[in-house]
Amino acid sequence: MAEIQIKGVAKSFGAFTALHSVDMTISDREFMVLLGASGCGKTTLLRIIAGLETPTQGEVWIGGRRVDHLPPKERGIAMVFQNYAVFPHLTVFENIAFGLRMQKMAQPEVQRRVNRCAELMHIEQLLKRYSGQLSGGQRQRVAVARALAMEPEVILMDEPLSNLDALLRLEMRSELKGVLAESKTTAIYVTHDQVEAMSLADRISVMNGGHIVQSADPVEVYRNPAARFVAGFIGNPPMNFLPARQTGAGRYHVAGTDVIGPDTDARIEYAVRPEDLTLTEPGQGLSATIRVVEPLGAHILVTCDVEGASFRAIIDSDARVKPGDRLNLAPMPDRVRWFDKETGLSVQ
Amino acid sequence: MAEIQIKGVAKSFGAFTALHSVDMTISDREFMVLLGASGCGKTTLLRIIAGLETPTQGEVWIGGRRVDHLPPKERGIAMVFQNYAVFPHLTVFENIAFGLRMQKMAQPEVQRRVNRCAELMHIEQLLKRYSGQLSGGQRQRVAVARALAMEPEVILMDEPLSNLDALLRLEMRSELKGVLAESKTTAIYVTHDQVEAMSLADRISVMNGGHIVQSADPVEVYRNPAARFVAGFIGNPPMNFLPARQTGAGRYHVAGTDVIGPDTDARIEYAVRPEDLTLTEPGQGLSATIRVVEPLGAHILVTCDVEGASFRAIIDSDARVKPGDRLNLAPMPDRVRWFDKETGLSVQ
Amino acid sequence: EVLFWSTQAQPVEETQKMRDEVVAGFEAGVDYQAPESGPWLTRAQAELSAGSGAVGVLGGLHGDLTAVRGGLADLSDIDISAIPAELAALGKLDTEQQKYIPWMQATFLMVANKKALAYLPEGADLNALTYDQLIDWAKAMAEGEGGPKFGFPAGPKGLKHRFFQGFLLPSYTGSTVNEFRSAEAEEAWGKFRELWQYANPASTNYNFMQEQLVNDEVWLTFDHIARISEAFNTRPDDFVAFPVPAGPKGRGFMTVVAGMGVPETAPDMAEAKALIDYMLKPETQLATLRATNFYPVVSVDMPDDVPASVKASGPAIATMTAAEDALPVLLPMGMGDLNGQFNQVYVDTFEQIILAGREIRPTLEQQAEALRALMDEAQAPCWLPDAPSEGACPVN
Amino acid sequence: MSDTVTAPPSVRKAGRWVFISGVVLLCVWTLLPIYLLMVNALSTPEEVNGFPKSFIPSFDLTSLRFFLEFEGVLNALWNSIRVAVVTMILSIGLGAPAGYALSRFDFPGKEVFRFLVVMTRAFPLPLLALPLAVMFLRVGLDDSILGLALVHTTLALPFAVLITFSLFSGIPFELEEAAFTLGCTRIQAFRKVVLPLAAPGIAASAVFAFVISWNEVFAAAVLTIKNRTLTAFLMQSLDWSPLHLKFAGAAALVLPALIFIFAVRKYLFAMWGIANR
Amino acid sequence: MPRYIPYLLLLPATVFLIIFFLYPFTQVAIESFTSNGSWSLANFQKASSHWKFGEAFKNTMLLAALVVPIQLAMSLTMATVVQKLQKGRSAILYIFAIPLGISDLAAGLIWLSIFEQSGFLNSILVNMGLIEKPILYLSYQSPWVILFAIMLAEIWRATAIMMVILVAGLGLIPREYGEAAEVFGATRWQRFYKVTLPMLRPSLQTALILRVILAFEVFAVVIALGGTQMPVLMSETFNWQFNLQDRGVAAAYAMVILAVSVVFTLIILRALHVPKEARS
Ligand SMILES: Nc1ncnc2c1ncn2[C@@H]1O[C@H](COP(=O)(O)OP(=O)(O)OP(=O)(O)O)[C@@H](O)[C@H]1O
Ligand SMILES: Nc1ncnc2c1ncn2[C@@H]1O[C@H](COP(=O)(O)OP(=O)(O)OP(=O)(O)O)[C@@H](O)[C@H]1O
Ligand SMILES: [Mg+2]
Ligand SMILES: [Mg+2]
Repeated sequence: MAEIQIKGVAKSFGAFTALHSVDMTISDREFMVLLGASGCGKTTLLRIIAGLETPTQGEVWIGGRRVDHLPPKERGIAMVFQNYAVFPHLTVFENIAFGLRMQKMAQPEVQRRVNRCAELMHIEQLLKRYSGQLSGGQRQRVAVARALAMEPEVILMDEPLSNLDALLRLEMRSELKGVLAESKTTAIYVTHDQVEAMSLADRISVMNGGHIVQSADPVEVYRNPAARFVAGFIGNPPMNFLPARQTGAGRYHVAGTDVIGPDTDARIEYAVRPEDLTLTEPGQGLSATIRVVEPLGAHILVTCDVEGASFRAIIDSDARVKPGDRLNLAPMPDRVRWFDKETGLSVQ
Repeated sequence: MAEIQIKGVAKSFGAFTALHSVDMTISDREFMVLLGASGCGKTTLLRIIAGLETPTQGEVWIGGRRVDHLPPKERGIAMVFQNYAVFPHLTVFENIAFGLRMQKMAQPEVQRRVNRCAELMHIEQLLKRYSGQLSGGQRQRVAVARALAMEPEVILMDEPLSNLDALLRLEMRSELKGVLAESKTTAIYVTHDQVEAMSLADRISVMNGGHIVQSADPVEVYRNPAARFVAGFIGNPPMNFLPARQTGAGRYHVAGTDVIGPDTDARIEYAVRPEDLTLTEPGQGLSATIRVVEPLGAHILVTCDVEGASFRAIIDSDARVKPGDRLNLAPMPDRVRWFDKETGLSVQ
Repeated sequence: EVLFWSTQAQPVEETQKMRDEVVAGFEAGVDYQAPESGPWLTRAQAELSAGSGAVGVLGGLHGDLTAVRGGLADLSDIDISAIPAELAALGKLDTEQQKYIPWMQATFLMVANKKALAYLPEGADLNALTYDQLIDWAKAMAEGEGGPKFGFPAGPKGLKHRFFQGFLLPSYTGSTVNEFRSAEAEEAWGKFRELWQYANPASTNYNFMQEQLVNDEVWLTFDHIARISEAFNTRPDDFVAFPVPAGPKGRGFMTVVAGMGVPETAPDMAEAKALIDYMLKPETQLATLRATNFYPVVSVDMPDDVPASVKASGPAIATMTAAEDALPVLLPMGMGDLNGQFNQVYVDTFEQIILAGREIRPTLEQQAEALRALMDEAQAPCWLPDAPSEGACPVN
Repeated sequence: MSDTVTAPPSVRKAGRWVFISGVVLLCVWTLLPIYLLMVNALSTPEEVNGFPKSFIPSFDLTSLRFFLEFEGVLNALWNSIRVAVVTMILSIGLGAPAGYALSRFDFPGKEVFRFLVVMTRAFPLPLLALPLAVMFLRVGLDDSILGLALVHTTLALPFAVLITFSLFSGIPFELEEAAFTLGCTRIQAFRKVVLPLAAPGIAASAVFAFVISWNEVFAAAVLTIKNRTLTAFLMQSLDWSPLHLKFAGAAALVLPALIFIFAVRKYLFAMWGIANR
Repeated sequence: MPRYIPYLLLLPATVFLIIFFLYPFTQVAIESFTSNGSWSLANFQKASSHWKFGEAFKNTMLLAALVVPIQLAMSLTMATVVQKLQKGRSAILYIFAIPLGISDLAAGLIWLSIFEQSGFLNSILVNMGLIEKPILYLSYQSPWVILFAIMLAEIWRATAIMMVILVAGLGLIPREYGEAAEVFGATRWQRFYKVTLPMLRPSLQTALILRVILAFEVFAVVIALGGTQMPVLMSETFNWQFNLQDRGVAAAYAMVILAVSVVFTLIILRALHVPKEARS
């Protein structure tokens, strides 16, 4: 049982508040992904859970035990550090074995575990090297292997795959998920790669400026962002926002067309994902002027002007378009979302 | 004029050869992206260009001048290090100003440039902090700003945005491209993010095990990979490969259907990108059994069994599928590629 | 200005007095420097081998000057008629030339805290003490006070070797060198071992007995007069000085001499000699006595206002030298470079017999060999109290 | 769910107390002897020789004043400072580049050099003083601040090399590389990056060089006549002086050294908390 | 980077040491190997056959063996303490560094004033009524007490330099490694032993070599507290040079000190060697 409960945890560095009263529960065996802008406090939160940082306020419980005052070693955790922290004075093998040696594990078992984790991370041929002889991505994989070898109850991973190429990442990602599921580990995983987040997470928590903004399953977060921040943050590129002018109860005027929206008094915004747009006939949908065209492989990303606002759409790369062209973009109706202009919260 | 020419550059660390005779030309003002698996020698190549590593063999020319024997300072370059190398004893401001101070630039100009680059990287409110007080992503941005402030002829960037969230990355990416274009800088950019590579690059060079495998414009690399390695490396997820049995001149049998292919004697493989597949009627296309379903937001990634081989497809997330379902996948015909089984090279 | 490079008057207070009260009167000016013997010797040797230097006058004990005799200029042209001839002869350092001019002299005395007198053995006369009485005295005191009150300067800088060479051995054997391993010598060491039982064990750290006298750690001791002066000067009424004890062969005592030489590299030979002349003036010699507690080498009239230490030691020395059984001993002569090693033989004997507790006879045999080897090497003829010899002074 | 708390705050508090008392103990251990020295230096001669001794000084300045009124004390102090500063500059100036070379380059002869440099310190100086003095007398360096500083540098240099070597080794080369790409020459990179980061190490070897020079007696006594250093001035004759003067002299010597260490102590910590993360 | 750069950097120090060390050293070394103008080992024979040689050698080694490990432990403790402190760090560092400024002559004097019969130790014991009469500690009859006093004085005097070097070295170890160790279950002690110490090796090496070499040259403190009771190699060197005035034998003694230092330095260099690859 390794449920993690974070109760009203706050952290200030001098005058700067990195975390504002965070509440969060990660159930046993859950794979929780933390997403958030750079500097929003993800690392700080992990460090508090690990016991490397003392919270200014609040409590941390792991597996029903209050742990704030316990040293990291008694919390049953392992961690992958954002900057690896691979020991330079130890070989890769000894790095991975480090935690096991601390537990005075027998050599054959150490050997077995190290080899297994090294294989998992594709670094089995590097076991004799020192960290100074590794590339960035190799070092990062050592850091991950070191944490996995511990087979901890809780694993905290701070952007563990950020320096790997897409292919390896894809592979590592599914290996990770498999291994962690098998060992019934509760995981908190920080990433900035949304594909990774979507594909790994049982649940995604989105952080912003030291707050948790939404905590839900991946599809929900993607489809129904609880706040404008989440909508503008998740998705690559993220949702487009357009001002909406109310023309009647539940009726709005957006970028030249009339749309049906929620019946509310608040000033609200119209939002749609770039991939939820299709090209349509002139006269229909939102009319846009292309500014930039970026090829993405199978698709192209066009950045356009819609009523003076910047607006992105992803269309099939077969469409031969160039900057200056005019497009008509029709949103899929059930994919349109609305946000309160003041509170930033989603409006149904 | 800052054309970079790399002529037969090789590098060994003891018995290990990290680079095998690399030849490459990056034209003046070109934005070249280096892609490659972790540990394939990207950083090593950059370090050789920068003058931080002496090549075991070969020559490096920048702007028509042979520079192998010159110290980094005389090569007119700036570099963003994979692990930042932000000076811990200087504030963010002084870090960014570091290179300018070396040039004895006047204080107002220093101030102007630092502020500009800091704004560009969204770190203007951190100028007084020390690196120990920054998050990973913030540190990385300082490293980028420091290189940009130099306004060098050549800028070398080693995974400069790897620790940033998608949104910020998107923004930084286009800012970077704009700034570098404006200042007419020749850029080499290492990334493992293919979207980034596609959207930034004038040209992409794909490396593998110390060799340059393909060097071409992004669409070309994506659409017409020169080698199986590139095909299997680029794309997220990458191309699918299926064995093809020749049934006649230019006729092949692939996963239960007959296909027309190149007329060659070599044993070749059939390849198609996951996103170049559409759902079709039973009886048509490749028949597949779903093993894993991963939501990606607008789409879902399904991993299937096709004749015992693993096969991935990206389909619209509206398709309600679950593991165990049988699918029929039709490849877009002009998107099918063929590779020689022996040499791994593309076959037309 | 003449640089007076001297091993004497090293205690800072004495150095200061030398500067302020003794050499200040020399017109050309004097820079009086009193380094430790290590730097003193190193610099002297360095200047001699470099062939140039700053030192005008070298001051030191007989032994110090012996070490640099090769580089000392001949001072025969200085008028030394006021100095007793046998003293002046020491300054020839076994050459034809006057290598150094005697500067001042001193000897060793016994000192007792007045509290110690209560334990003086019956029938013993302070002015005619014997070694046996000294032992009884030290014993009585140790028993009466619950701890040894006799002290002996056996520290690293203590002048213990002089005690053996000039006092203990001659008193028992009538000789310093000849009878080194005789039965009498064996007896002498046995007596000393007896006495040592009642000596404060900290004696091996004692260099200047005045410190232990002043802080009452020691009530009865033997030392160089310059090294007990402070006791009399700080607590004039608490101590008495008296002659050294006598043994079967008499009351052996040794006079030590300090001298002044001029290195051949002296920057201004004439001025250096002038300084030596000045140092020999009776007034200067008196001032030197006040400063250092070393006695003049020329005859002077003692004024009444001399320091307490001089007042105390003067009569004791007079009594000692005039005693019926007085047995004067000279400083080693002709030992040259081996002076130090000659002293070391006596120190080694002491350390082995007394401190390490080895047997007396074998130790004496062994050290006698060492002594003989030294005498052979130096080819030094005997000096008082040993009878003059042809060639190297023999160790019987 | 249980509320068991394995290490209650009281235990942590106890640990804290153990720590604090340990620190206090260590402080007492270093300070007490100094205090006793000061007690002796500030007592009357009678008190210094008396028993039992008082642990509170009577603040009698006779002994100290004896030294302070010594003719030329100020001059000697000034000489000492000059010699020590020159020694410091020379040993860092010559030693730091060597330490840097040893920490940053791999070249044939490196280990041998390091070893030989260390070995120069394993030979007793008093024996070297004679040939050195002869040399100095011949070339006219005798009795000069520079001459003495050169000898002291011989003593301090091996340590400067060794200390700077070990500390430069602790600074990631990568930071320097970053500086190279930002337009620094090696020297500039050293000055702007390595030096500030190595400040504590440089300060340590500077303090050490200073202290070595400050406390060195033998060479000072041989090589200086008119330009005596304070140590040669006071210390050479302390062994022969009465106790109270010994203590006063020792105190007079120790004090300036303590002031110096106090002055540079902040450099020992220069980059603390910044370099550390 | 041009190949000659490291040599260029070593040049000033090398030239300096050749002039001011190697030149005089050669003269002394030659002196040790010559006797009456011809090559011989007579000086070494004379030195080693003297009855004090063995004792001096033994005492020197014994002192080093007793003092250095304790100093190592203490300096590590002090450095760690200093690093741990949040408040008053620079004050404590200063206090710990104080003995650095104290010459060995002064240190000997200070400890003598504590241990001598009428010294501070006896004063306090008498004042507290624990003893009636002052005890004699530094007697030739109790060499172990003398040894102990010398040990204390040496430890007190010369731990600071090690501490300062280690403090500086500790400051350069990035905190992240300690944190990583902590997360991977290392106890305080393990963290120290498995991470801090190995990463501190260069500084440890320096501190140890420095300390051991100086330990073989102990002199003033030993003389102050032990008188002639505790001959050490250095005091014998002095004795032969200045009292017995046999420069050849003194030079031979110095060569012995050098040889011993060479051996121990090599051992330390070997034991604390950091492979090139393992440097950060
Ligand atoms: N000092 C060294 N000794 C031995 N091998 C080394 C050394 N430095 C790098 N290598 C090896 O050289 C290869 C290339 O390293 P490089 O850092 O260039 O990789 P990279 O392409 O930048 O990888 P990544 O994307 O993981 O950063 C790697 O396999 C690495 O292990
Ligand atoms: N020691 C410190 N002093 C002051 N501010 C700090 C300190 N450490 C972190 N911060 C600030 O706290 C905030 C949260 O930092 P944290 O490292 O948790 O960010 P993060 O979410 O991990 O970001 P990234 O994705 O860039 O790594 C940042 O804005 C950072 O600047
Ligand atoms: Mg972070
Ligand atoms: Mg790399």
